[in-house]
Amino acid sequence: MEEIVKVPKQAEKGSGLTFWQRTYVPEIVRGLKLTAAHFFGNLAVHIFHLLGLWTEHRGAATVQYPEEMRGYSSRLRSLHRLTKRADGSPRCVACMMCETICPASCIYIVAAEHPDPNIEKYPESFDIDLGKCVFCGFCVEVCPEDAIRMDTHILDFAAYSREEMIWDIHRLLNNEPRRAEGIGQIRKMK
Amino acid sequence: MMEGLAVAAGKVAFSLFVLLNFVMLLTWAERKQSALMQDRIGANRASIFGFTWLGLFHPLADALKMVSKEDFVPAGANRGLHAVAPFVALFFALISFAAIPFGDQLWIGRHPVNLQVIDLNIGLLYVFAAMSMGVYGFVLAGWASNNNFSLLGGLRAASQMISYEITIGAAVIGLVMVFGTINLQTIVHRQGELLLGFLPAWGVFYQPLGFLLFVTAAMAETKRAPFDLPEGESEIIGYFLEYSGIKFGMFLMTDFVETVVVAGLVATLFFGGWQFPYLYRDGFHLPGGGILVLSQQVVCVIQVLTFLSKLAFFCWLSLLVRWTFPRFRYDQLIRLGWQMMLPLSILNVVVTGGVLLLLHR
Amino acid sequence: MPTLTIDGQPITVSKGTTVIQAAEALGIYIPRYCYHPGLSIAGSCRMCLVEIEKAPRLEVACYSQAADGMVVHTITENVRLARRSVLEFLLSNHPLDCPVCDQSGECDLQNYYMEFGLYQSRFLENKIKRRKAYPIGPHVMLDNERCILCSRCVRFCDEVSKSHELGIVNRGERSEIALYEGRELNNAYSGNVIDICPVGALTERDFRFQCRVWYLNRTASICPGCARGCNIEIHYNVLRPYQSKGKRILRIKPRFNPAVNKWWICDEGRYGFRHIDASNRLRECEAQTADGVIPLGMETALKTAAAWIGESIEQHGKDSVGFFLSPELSNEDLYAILKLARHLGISKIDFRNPGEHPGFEDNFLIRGDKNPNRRGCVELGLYHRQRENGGWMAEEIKQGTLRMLVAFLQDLSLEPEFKAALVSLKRLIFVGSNSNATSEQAGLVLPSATYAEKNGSFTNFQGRAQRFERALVPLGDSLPENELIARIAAHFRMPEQPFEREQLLLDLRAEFPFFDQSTLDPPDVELAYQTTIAQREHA
Amino acid sequence: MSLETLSDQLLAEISEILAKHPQRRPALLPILHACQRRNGYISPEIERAVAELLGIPVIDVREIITFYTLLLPKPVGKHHLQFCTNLSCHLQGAEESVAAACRRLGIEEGETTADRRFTVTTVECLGACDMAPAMQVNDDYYANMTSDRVNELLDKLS
Repeated sequence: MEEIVKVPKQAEKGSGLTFWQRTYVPEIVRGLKLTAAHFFGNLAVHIFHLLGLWTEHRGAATVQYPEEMRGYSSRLRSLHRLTKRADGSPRCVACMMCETICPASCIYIVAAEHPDPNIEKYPESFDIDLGKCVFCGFCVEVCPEDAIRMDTHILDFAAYSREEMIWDIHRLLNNEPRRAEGIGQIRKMK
Repeated sequence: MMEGLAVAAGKVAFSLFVLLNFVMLLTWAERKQSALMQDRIGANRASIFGFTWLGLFHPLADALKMVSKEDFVPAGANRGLHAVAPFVALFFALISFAAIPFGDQLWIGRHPVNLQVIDLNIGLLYVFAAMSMGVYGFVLAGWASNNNFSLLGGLRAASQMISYEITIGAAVIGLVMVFGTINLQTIVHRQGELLLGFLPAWGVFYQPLGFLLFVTAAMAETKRAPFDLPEGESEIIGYFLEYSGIKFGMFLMTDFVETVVVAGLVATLFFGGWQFPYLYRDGFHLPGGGILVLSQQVVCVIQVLTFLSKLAFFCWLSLLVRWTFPRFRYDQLIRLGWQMMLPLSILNVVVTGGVLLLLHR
Repeated sequence: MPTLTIDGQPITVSKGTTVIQAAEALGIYIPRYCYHPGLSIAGSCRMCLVEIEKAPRLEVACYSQAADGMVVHTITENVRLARRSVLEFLLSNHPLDCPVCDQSGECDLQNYYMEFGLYQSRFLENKIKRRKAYPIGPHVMLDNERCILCSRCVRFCDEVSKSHELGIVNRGERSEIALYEGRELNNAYSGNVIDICPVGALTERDFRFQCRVWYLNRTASICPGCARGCNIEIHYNVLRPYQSKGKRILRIKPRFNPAVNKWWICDEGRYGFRHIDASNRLRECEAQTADGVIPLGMETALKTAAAWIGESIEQHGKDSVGFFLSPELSNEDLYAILKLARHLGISKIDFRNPGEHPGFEDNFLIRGDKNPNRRGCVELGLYHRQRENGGWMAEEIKQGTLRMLVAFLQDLSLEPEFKAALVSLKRLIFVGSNSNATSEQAGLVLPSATYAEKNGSFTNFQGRAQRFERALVPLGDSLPENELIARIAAHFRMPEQPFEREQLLLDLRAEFPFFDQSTLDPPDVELAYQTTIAQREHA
Repeated sequence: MSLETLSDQLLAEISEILAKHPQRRPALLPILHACQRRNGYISPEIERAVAELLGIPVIDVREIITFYTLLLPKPVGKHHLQFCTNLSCHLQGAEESVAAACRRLGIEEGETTADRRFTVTTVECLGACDMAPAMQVNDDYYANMTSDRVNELLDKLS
């Protein structure tokens, strides 16, 4: 059974337009009607909001960041954090896998000897240059210790200088994840 | 003599006050209106002591920003013309508003004051002349910037002006033939009459085609979307590419001033200017026969408010059009001007002339 | 002379050759842990199992002798299965702590597991815990958990260093490498056990956590530690300076050369690279003035040096200038100096003679003569045995006939007669890489590059001239000696061309036929054993 | 660390063993057995003396001693109780008898009592699966050991 599908070959100039459409005027009026309807509709909603009525209906699709934020997907790659062991020390063993895989070369680790021979190695310093980071998430994928994650949902980490964009181990360890309830749900921030 | 000067200064001040405030509000309205049309909220961040007032402080913030920004002149630019160009553009846009009447005569004591900055019997020609002078500012800006893209923008502005100026003139000829004058105040007076006993004798009823042609061409004259080819700030970039700070702001203002002027012109020519239906110098005369007597001053205030309301409405319409339709392609723009609108406007003149000839016989 | 077929390729080998060696000769690499060409055969790891036709089961390639008509298949389904199983057993008690293991990247457990391994572990039982990461000698760290008991290190200590420190104690799954109480692995060649350990059980204390091995660059070089001239590889890290705290060279590995050092190198040579990044490196030219020592630009310094030499020759004759050379200079450096001396007519050239005080020597690799290029000096005709230790120079300085000295590398004040003489010397130019007592006394100091920072060759005591390649950019302003000489020579209207490296070598060989006969081969003919494995793995 | 550690009788025995062996290294095991017989265990001093005597590295001697469980590097009590805990004995409840012995003597497995009379160790197969659970006290075998029989045995020995 062959299904016949009409494939439009090419938009032809003026094809299939009626006379009135070709004069443009009624179509222009239709367009204006549509936008004007949105205008007055939203105007009414906003006036109701000013009067404290019908507030559960949002008058605009806009999210008023940073007063409001959407919940992000749990798979979103956001600011890095280093996870901790039960005693608060970093889980990282300075194996350099993330530094090696990093396509932006933005991770700088210096390893040192740990007093506990069962841990052996720990990161003396662990810096991420967020100005260089491309947020590919390879470091998270490659980590054998689950020591680095990108699940903080923090996206606002801008700084005024390049130096401030380099996050050291203390900042990375103390990044508390910030989570919203549901994906796409808007909530007020306080 | 002194009284006359004071009165003239008052009228100029009032007219500028109205015009510039409209401009300021338009920058706000453009954002807010487009936001509402697109289910957004629009600018609402500028605040003074925590009050945002629906974003009404944004024009202030813009002005501050523009004044304080670096005034950059590119290397190799003609510094003098580069500086003069925005003034030329803005000046002619501002003075073209002078001939538009915003009310009937107001009696202060025994002195009648014509509510119009300059009462010219060639008012319409004056407005057209002043508006078309503005294009020199744009062409100068494009040329003086020493930038090929600016120059192209300036040239687009010039050719667009030429294409639509003729249609504007030709579209109004029909109206002039109907009213028999080009004095704007007289045209407004003539529109105070009634057609068929109940319909205000507004130009739009005499000249519906002329109205359409005029509105379209006038929008092209203001260089706003869908006719914003000389500017096209985000993609094709225009004559003010090399402008920054308050000079750039002046070009922006010119746009809005022209919007207001065109709105005033449309109101004056086709919608009875300051005329409120059934309102005469002594009060309302309803078609059924009811009479409401009002003092001359009250009537005057109503007239001025009527004019301002019409002005506001046509500004709103202009914004609505600007945020509804996409930009023309350049060949479409020129073809529309020369092949559609000009022949139509000439046809309009011929038909009007024929009808008038028939009626007068 | 048995002829056998390995993977379809016939080969004839001498009697007594093992299958693994025959395969190697064909360029077929058979995985192995316990087999090492420099050690006796243990046959304990069972990794080199191959299929031999008509044999009832798989055989170990390292122990099976080649026989006539033998047909060997090194890679069949059975072999793969066997290797996978061997690896599964070897890893049953391995801690899998690759993230913290310095061996990862050059570990044969990793490499072979990637090729043959059973990726999904079936091991549910608890692993045996052993002692981890403890030093067993000045250079070596032992981790018993990672050990696969291939016994290479034990055999090395028994057969090569003959010091018998290591043994395998206990039985079965409790077996582990151990030292006798109170002993430590401190023989003069202890570092080699790190190289031959196929896993991360023996790691280098000095290199520990300095850098991951895949960040290292490698350059073939020659050890300057003694007259043996062991072939080495310099492993350095310049792209990630923050990791090794500014140190550029991180370790030295031996490079296989059957005629000189085989697979081995002594610990002194292995750790003899500290002066290259030491704090006393001379980084810029210095001049002694009335206001103390001031830094000079290279151009000014060379101009001054040339002016001093020129003035001295002009005012006091050619014999008022002397060159005091060092047998640590390369053949090229020496020849460049010789050319300049001839041009200027300077004949007073001598060396310090440490041959008088020979250092520690053994009958394996370490030579008593701690200079890498004495033989080169002799062959160039610069070294005159009758003039003992340059003492005559000290004498002439005292008498005032020798007014100016250009000293290379050596600390003259170590010699008692020079120490006294230097005071009366009018002008002293010191050319060297590290500061010492002489450089502090010198009126002008020109910084020179170390062997890792230049190209050149050393002639070892056997008479082999061996080339070394530049690994690093010279530190600071320093330059190789032959370049310094060439630029001084330019001030005496000598053209630059004869000092260019290739021309210098051509001239050298033309003038001294000795160097034509000796082996001035490019150094990368053969690579160290470990590197060979790594390269084959990745080929 | 010298030959003086070895008693004269021991030395005589060693030279007898050496006479039987043309090479020295193979004589190591019989010599160590002789030392253990005379001394009860092989102390580090003896270890070193034997190495010196045979001219082999001391670590080689250590390898041998740690490899063979019958060679004891530490002193044991007068009665060395060796419980088999290999498969057959384990299935028959060898662990219980070990526990009983330890409880009775107040020591852990592998330890010696304070009065140096008893040592409890677990060993691998004694080759007496037919009489599992089996145990060996010094050179004698005991069959079918339950906790009661262990107690009986200990009563008898003490």
